[in-house]
Amino acid sequence: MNGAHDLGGMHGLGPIDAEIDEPVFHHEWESRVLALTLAAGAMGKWNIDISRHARENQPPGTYLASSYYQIWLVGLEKLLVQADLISEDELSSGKSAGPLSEDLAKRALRAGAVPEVLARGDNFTMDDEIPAQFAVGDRVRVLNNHPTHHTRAPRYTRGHVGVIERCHGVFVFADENAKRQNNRIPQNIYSVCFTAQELWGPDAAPKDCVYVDLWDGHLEAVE
Amino acid sequence: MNGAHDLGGMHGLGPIDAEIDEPVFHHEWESRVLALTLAAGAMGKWNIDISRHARENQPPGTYLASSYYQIWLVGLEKLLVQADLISEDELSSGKSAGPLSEDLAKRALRAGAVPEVLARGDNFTMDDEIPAQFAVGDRVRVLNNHPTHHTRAPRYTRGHVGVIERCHGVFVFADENAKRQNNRIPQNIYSVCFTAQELWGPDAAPKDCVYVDLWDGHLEAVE
Amino acid sequence: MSEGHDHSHLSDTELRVRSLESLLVDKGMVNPDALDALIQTYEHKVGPQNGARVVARAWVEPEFKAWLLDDATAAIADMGYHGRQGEHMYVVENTGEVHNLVVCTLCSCYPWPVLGLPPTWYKSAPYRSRAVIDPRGVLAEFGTEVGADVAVRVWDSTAELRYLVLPERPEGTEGMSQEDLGALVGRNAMIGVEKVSAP
Amino acid sequence: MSEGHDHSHLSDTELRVRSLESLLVDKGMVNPDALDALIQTYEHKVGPQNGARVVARAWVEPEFKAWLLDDATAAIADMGYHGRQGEHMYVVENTGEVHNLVVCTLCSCYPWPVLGLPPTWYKSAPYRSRAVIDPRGVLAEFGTEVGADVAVRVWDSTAELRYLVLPERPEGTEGMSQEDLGALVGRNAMIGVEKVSAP
Repeated sequence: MNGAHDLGGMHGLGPIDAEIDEPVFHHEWESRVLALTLAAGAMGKWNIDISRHARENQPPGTYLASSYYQIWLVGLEKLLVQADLISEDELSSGKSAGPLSEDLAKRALRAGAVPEVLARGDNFTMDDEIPAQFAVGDRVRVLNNHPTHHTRAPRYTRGHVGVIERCHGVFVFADENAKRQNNRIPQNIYSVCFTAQELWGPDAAPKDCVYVDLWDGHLEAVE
Repeated sequence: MNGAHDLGGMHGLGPIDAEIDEPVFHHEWESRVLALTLAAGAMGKWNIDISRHARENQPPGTYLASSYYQIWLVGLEKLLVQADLISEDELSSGKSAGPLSEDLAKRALRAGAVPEVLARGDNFTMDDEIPAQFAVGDRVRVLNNHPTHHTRAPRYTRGHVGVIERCHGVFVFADENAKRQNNRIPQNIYSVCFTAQELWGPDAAPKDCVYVDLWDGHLEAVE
Repeated sequence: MSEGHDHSHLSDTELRVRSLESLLVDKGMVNPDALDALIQTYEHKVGPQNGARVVARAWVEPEFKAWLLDDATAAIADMGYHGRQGEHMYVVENTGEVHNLVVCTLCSCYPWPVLGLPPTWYKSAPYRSRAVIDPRGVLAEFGTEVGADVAVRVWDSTAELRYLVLPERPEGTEGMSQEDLGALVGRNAMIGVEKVSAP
Repeated sequence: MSEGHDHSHLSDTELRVRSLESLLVDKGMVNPDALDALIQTYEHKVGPQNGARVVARAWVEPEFKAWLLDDATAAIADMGYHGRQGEHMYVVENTGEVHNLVVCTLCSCYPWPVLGLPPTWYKSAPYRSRAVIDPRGVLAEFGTEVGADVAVRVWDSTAELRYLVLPERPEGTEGMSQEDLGALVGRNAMIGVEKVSAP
């Protein structure tokens, strides 16, 4: 979706305002939102792309007016309701209408498992042998598609021509993975190099480049 | 500027929500903002492009969270201060630190002049004979520029190829006119026809087109 | 956002507008009666009834229609409508093959002398964002069906040209007077989000 | 927006988070001690000191540096750093000819195992919007000068690859231990918005 989250190239958002000796969290609730999000993920009801879409799929004005963890909070609430892990009533009242099924409750993350779960992470690669559509040095164009659903091809790259810098191997295709759980389509990911002038016009610095990781499904060959 | 005002092609902004039998104004203050904006224009301190830039040049989150006349109000306050017609102190206190100079006060719009001033409007054409760079039927590409200042070439057209449908004649070039008063550069304006598929990809309706009015300075010839 | 919050916000805006108005009046920059005259104009005098008269005349006078499509500014001025935000007019005609739709994606440009001030939805982010990328979805939301064989043409008002859609004259209106025809023509049909229906 | 307004807003959020947490605990979905363990991890155990150790080792061990640039995931895992949001690592090297900068324009992807959780500015709209279109302006805002003869390479983390910048080892650090070198390397240098300075 062409949403407010797709920020690359926007103007007018102000200076960067880096804080000196910034704490990891600025408010206790931020740390709870992070932890709740990670812990609820153990239910296995969504993947990272579904959760990204839940966060980005907000009215643009709300998205831009929200802090990072406010966006995470809204995203988590949405994910829990969409996955039927909680009801709208439970969410608004804060009162449980009954415990999870035994099956789900068994999945709940235990404190002792935290180090192992974080250390393992997820696996986004896939074993399928999908031949790479493009080789290092090939010129490719980002398809000028404007899907209303989740996509990892930023709007500022659409229609632009870059050069394959590296093939990272076969990964889950995020755009499809975001549509529902277990919709894992294997595709190659490439690091694509775009000159700044290709993206932003002749006034950009001549030697500068932007590298973007894109999947087979985002690209077409250029003669 | 690639600001939040440049809305063409954005997703996620919701349904259109047309109101039946909508009044001209929903609140009395809206009518005052409109009238104040039109009346203050009589000072001759800005042109329409400067005022458009004053309205669009806001933090994107604020812009999207504001109603139309709230945007006009912020724009008017900014224009008045920028033009030194009022001071920041006067704006925040609401108290006049002294009347306008006699020269300026003479320009104040009188009620009796309203019909004539509205009926006359502005003139955006220019008499300069600038040869048209493009003829009807020519293929042109919108320059992929991303200026930080005001531009009337929407972001969704940048880098795209269209066909000249009509030459409207020689007008003030808005992008330069917005920079300061009396910066009137004459350029031809063309109605440029872009197919929906060129702008939005192969899923767009094959017969549909978008027509955009663009100036010489926005376009280059395509072989 | 709660209703209560929203109201207090509007109230802030109201105070801010009053403060600005009294400041500008005190400084001698604006005359209160000129403000009233401006508001009266757009509340009572200038509105879509003007555009409707232009459309009805084009429906009954082929020569006027030809003039309107060739030089809209002059033809519309001939009916007494001209000036601010309508200095340079262009009329686009709906037919069985073409449906036109007008938007301003960058701000809210609109032909004031023939349509008055734009409705809120025309100025809103949903309309401005969607009209160019999903015009058929927008039309459907207004209950307007346009067949796949009809070309939808969207006019983005990026310059000082102002667009008026000349809707199709509905069937079954052959005997109607120009005045009665004008009464059929609504604002939305002249923006292009609806069609004109027979009474 | 006034300070007062801002605080009441945060307070609403706080109540909302507490309500959600107690609901999820009541339902048996989350264990409070697991939440504490997660928070402890990112507050105290995982942070930029990890990445700094990787960088310092690459500065003193040419073979490790070659491995890091060839297969960052394996080389970094060899130091004990791996897992969530660092499953697939890629290291980009700053030189006299190239300066690298990492961003995630679409959300806020960041290599957690080596840098911990991202700072607020990295997740903010100003950084995400400007890093790709105005990287030199961003660098200047951090006080980092990059000559016109140096190529700025911006890495937009759009997939599951996570990027770490290997900064240039500052001159005058020849005699320093690996541990002391690590202490020089700050988070911002490994994102690419700053350079590493000699002590």
